[in-house]
Amino acid sequence: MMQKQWMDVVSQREIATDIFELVLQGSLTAAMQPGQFVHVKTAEGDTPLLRRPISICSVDLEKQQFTMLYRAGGQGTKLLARKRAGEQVDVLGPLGNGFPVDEAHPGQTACLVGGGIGVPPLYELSKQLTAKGVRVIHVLGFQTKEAVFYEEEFQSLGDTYIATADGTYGTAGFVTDVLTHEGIQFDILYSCGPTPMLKALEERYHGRKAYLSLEERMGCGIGACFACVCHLQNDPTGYTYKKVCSDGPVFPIGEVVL
Amino acid sequence: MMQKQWMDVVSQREIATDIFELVLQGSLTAAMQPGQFVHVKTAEGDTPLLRRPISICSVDLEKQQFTMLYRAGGQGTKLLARKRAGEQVDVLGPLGNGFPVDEAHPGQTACLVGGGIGVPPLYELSKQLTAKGVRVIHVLGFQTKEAVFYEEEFQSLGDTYIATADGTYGTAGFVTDVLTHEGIQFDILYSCGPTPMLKALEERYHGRKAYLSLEERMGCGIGACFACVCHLQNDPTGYTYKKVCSDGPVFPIGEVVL
Amino acid sequence: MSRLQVELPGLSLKNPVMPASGCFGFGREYAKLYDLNVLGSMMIKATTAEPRFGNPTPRVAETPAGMLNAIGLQNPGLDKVIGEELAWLEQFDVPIIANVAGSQAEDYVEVAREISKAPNVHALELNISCPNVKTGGIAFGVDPEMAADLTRQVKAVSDVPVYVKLSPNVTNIVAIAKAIENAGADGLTMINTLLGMRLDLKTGKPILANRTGGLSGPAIKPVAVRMIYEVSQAVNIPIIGMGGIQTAEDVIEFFYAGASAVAVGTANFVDPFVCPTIIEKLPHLLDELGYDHISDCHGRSWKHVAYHRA
Amino acid sequence: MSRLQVELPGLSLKNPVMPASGCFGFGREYAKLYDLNVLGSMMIKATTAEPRFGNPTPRVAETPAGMLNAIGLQNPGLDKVIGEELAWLEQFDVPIIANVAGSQAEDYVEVAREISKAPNVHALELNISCPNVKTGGIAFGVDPEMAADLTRQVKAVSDVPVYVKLSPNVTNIVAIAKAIENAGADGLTMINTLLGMRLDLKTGKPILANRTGGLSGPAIKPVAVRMIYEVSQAVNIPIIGMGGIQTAEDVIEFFYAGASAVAVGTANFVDPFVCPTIIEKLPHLLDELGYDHISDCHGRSWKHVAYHRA
Ligand SMILES: Cc1cc2nc3c(=O)[nH]c(=O)nc-3n(C[C@H](O)[C@H](O)[C@H](O)COP(=O)(O)OP(=O)(O)OC[C@H]3O[C@@H](n4cnc5c(N)ncnc54)[C@H](O)[C@@H]3O)c2cc1C
Ligand SMILES: Cc1cc2nc3c(=O)[nH]c(=O)nc-3n(C[C@H](O)[C@H](O)[C@H](O)COP(=O)(O)OP(=O)(O)OC[C@H]3O[C@@H](n4cnc5c(N)ncnc54)[C@H](O)[C@@H]3O)c2cc1C
Ligand SMILES: Cc1cc2nc3c(=O)[nH]c(=O)nc-3n(C[C@H](O)[C@H](O)[C@H](O)COP(=O)(O)O)c2cc1C
Ligand SMILES: Cc1cc2nc3c(=O)[nH]c(=O)nc-3n(C[C@H](O)[C@H](O)[C@H](O)COP(=O)(O)O)c2cc1C
Ligand code: FES
Ligand code: FES
Repeated sequence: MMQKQWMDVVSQREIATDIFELVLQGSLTAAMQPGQFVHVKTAEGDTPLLRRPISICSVDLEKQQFTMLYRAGGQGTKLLARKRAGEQVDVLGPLGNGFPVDEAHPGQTACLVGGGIGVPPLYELSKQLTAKGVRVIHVLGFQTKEAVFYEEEFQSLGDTYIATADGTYGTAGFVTDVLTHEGIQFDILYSCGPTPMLKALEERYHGRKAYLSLEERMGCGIGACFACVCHLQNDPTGYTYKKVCSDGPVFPIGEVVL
Repeated sequence: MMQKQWMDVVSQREIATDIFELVLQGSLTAAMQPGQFVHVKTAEGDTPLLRRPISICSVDLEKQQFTMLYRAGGQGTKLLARKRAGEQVDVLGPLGNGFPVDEAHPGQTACLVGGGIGVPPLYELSKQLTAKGVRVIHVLGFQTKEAVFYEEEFQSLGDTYIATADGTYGTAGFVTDVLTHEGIQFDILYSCGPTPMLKALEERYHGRKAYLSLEERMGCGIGACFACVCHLQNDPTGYTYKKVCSDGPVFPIGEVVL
Repeated sequence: MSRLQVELPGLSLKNPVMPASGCFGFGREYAKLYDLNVLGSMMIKATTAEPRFGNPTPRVAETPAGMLNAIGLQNPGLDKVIGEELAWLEQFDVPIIANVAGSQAEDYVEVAREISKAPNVHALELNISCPNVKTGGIAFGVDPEMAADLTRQVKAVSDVPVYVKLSPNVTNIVAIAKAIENAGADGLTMINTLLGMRLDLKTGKPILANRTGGLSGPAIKPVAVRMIYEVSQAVNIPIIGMGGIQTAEDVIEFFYAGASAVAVGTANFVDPFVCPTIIEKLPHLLDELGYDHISDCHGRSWKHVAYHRA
Repeated sequence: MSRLQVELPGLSLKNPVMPASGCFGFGREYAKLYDLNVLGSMMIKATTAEPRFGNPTPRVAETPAGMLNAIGLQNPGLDKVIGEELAWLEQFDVPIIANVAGSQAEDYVEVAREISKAPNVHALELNISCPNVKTGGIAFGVDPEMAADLTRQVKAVSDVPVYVKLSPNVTNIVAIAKAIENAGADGLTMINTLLGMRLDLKTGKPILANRTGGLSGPAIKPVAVRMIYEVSQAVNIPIIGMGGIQTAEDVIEFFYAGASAVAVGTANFVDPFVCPTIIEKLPHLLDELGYDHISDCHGRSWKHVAYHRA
């Protein structure tokens, strides 16, 4: 269950421009599912005040360690990027409902589509899917060559296609271009990335078996503050909603308004 | 001249309960005088926001190092106490006007009276006085035995009397009790410590050659914000003033209202 | 633990610490983290007559030592709050303060009448200070007469004591507080959020979809302390203080200022265990400071008024 | 550097960044640290007709991401400010904005008349928002009519354009801004400090000898941005914005909100080089964001008003 814990920094390194890989250790890892996230206090004291939601990228249950990958872009993530082995980080988690691994069956093909900083949660998902005998195809989109990360890691689990928006690496364009050009077929699709990407997938695969992970600005991260709500697509009353933090961040395609 | 500099932490250690000795290195040391202070940003970011004024305790011009002793009591000083060798500290200084070493002449006796966290600036003063052949007597007051620091350091420069308010070490009582009981005589007196102590000295040594170092809450630390003003004792108009940060913190006895 | 016991109109509190409205939902999420029975009370999320979705997202933005929110009073509506949320909360031995909101006086009156009948609702908190809705809310809170009138109407239909929540976005908070006291309010809660805004560096647009939002968190603490200090000396009804409280030390500062109990809002997001942590720390802090009872701290800052005003 | 050039009534500024009144004295101390000629302008410490000592100490206290001050308008008085401070400042090629204060209208009028004759004073800033004096100051700033009346009187005797400095401690800042505009003000400066207070944990007493003080620094930035956003869309005179600015990014946010120039206060205490640092950074930031000129940022947040109000 969800806990608040001071976790030990095992390691931290920059794996692409401004993209950091942070490995943390603590018992909180026991309950982690792919697609769930943690809520991290990046500094003691009042600035920055709020926690930062970061996805779980991979879990090592035996070592009680998990990895997160994040972009050091703003005030909080930049501070987090300074943490070194031996220091501790205040983590609340695991939070939310992750990707349903059970929905993919051995022998089936799962397509995992990630965009930018939405790529990380797909890694643990892919590990768990392949472990149970699901064939995985990864389609990962990035801005530019320098922003690409974890290509080899994904490659070792299944076919991996990279797209870059500026064409400096892999297919020039978006993940949808890869999906089209490569004529990728699948039984189930999982995705995480920017909203425009999710919208494009929704248009394309409406009615298919697919799960999308959403992002929204958060307060509490646990479902109490109503910061992160989204509308339901099928909503006659206009006031039903889901909370991205506690009902999501993963929703079946077509359930909520993107 | 006054500069703002990221200085290197050479060492930091706790020398008495909550009292830390921090040694910093940088070219800013070149201009330092005993009784001056530095204005320290104890953390990056907005909390705590303001700098902290801390006295210069001793200077090593050759090594470009200086030492400060401070009590880790509040938010800022507690953060400062966490700094380790290899890290850097944002220092503005040296600031203010220190103790006039020139006013004591070789062969004369100087009495240095310090109270609690007012003791540190007397150390560099004592070093410079003894170096020029002035005999020094130290009378240092603390709350309790665990709060006593730098006794040996002062002892190595001249007679050193300790008073503790709770009588757990040295003379029981205040520095004034030591001055009375030991019948201490001097040509010139220098003091730094809590206002009640300074007031007691002022009453006692009114008209003598003496210099008192004051404390006041500060904003800018350089004379621009008018946070730290004090009245002049001889003030027919009622609106003349001195700024503790830039006119002081050391004033001749009788000049300003304590 | 009787050192923390506090008696207020309608509220016999085992301790003076409670989560602030809107920062704790209806308690369900925090109940997964700790036993809610430790809480002195609980201010539940604003309830309106009809269900509300609230404002579009983004609804929160961070600011130096604070945050902006523009939730817009999202809630499942009166019936569900009574039937589901308050019913669920009955399992806890915690008196509930129900936060009442609306677009017009009739809405407030309806919610107050119905919700005050719930057995575990021991007091109402009239939210006339929400800055994030287009009608109602803050409009009632910035005008002494409107505030008084609404207080009177709600008081007339309520089965439990009525506290009114003050907005800090006013020139003269004392005048409004007095008007509300004269209208029969049993207590005041203060402060709600300060109106603020943040713009996105890249686009120039407001970060909040609602453009402006309510500023809360440590940043506003000095404003809250000042207002409680002023109001507590001008009225004879108790004040539940809030605005930036994060620690037991902050609680003492609010008591010194003139609060008789306190609520913790934004800090719950920073540390979900903040309320139990404060409650546990308080007796030790009272020891350190030399007070027998938390109420000994009440209004200590007042004593110096005469001196300084001389 | 013409990318930063800004033209305001009375003020031709090489860049839109200046120290805020009371946070830079008369420039002498900062002149020891850097060449004041880099500054766009300078708002000097409030000047009153007679010399003032101000309030007893302590005069400052720290708060989360902010500070309280209760200096109480200490200054050497009109004659010395003109004869010594402004005369000294003539060595710099920096147009001065003189901050004018007083206890009653006549005081303001006298200071305005005399100080506006100084050759390097290019504009006045009418301080009707100081929260730290018993008479005058904020009293003028919270009442639209009093503010308008004072503006008219000062305008009548001033040789240079008159900017009026608004207090944020009001219910309706737009109403006050409009009244001041109608009274003939040439510009507005905003915001002055928010009234706040801190109490000492050990004694329960206010930390400031004056009890309450003015809250400044990053904590108040979202309030300043919101008020500038509102006022700039309601008036046709330019606004010099201030309140928590620390970085070039903050400057852009204030321009987006509707400011035409900015002042930096508290941040000078945190980093005495903050003004030159911001000025140096601004052109690079304009490049990053893709603007030719700083004025391209002006009022960018407004465009979204219609959309969101729909
Ligand atoms: C469920 C979820 C999982 C996420 N997983 C990852 C991940 O694995 N790796 C990664 O790099 N990023 C992830 N993000 C985005 C990440 O939360 C933001 O990049 C981060 O909060 C920005 O913080 P900052 O300090 O860099 O920026 P600041 O600009 O200082 O942030 C200011 C405020 O805005 C919020 N904020 C800013 N951008 C975002 C955003 N895109 N989404 C949500 N809140 C935002 C911050 O949380 C903070 O409250 C995830 C977001 C969500 C909601
Ligand atoms: C000229 C001068 C020299 C000093 N030299 C030393 C020294 O050598 N060693 C040492 O331990 N202390 C010294 N002090 C006192 C030291 O500045 C304070 O103890 C320190 O600022 C407290 O900061 P904090 O973060 O612990 O407390 P906080 O409570 O977090 O401080 C809050 C605010 O109050 C101010 N403040 C609190 N106490 C004092 C105080 N006693 N004097 C001035 N400002 C205060 C802080 O600077 C800050 O702005 C000196 C003070 C002055 C004015
Ligand atoms: C996300 C959020 C939602 C809030 N919702 C409400 C609400 O529904 N009703 C209300 O009276 N106050 C609401 N408030 C205001 C808080 O109850 C409280 O008055 C304010 O946040 C100041 O306290 P704090 O600084 O401890 O958060 C809300 C505050 C936040 C941050
Ligand atoms: C120590 C101090 C003294 C001030 N003195 C004055 C003053 O004399 N006149 C004035 O109009 N504003 C004065 N102010 C207000 C500032 O000019 C400014 O409006 C306010 O501090 C907000 O900006 P900031 O957050 O950048 O400090 C003072 C502020 C501080 C902190
Ligand atoms: S972040 Fe608070 S409800 Fe989702
Ligand atoms: S601290 Fe600013 S004038 Fe002394």
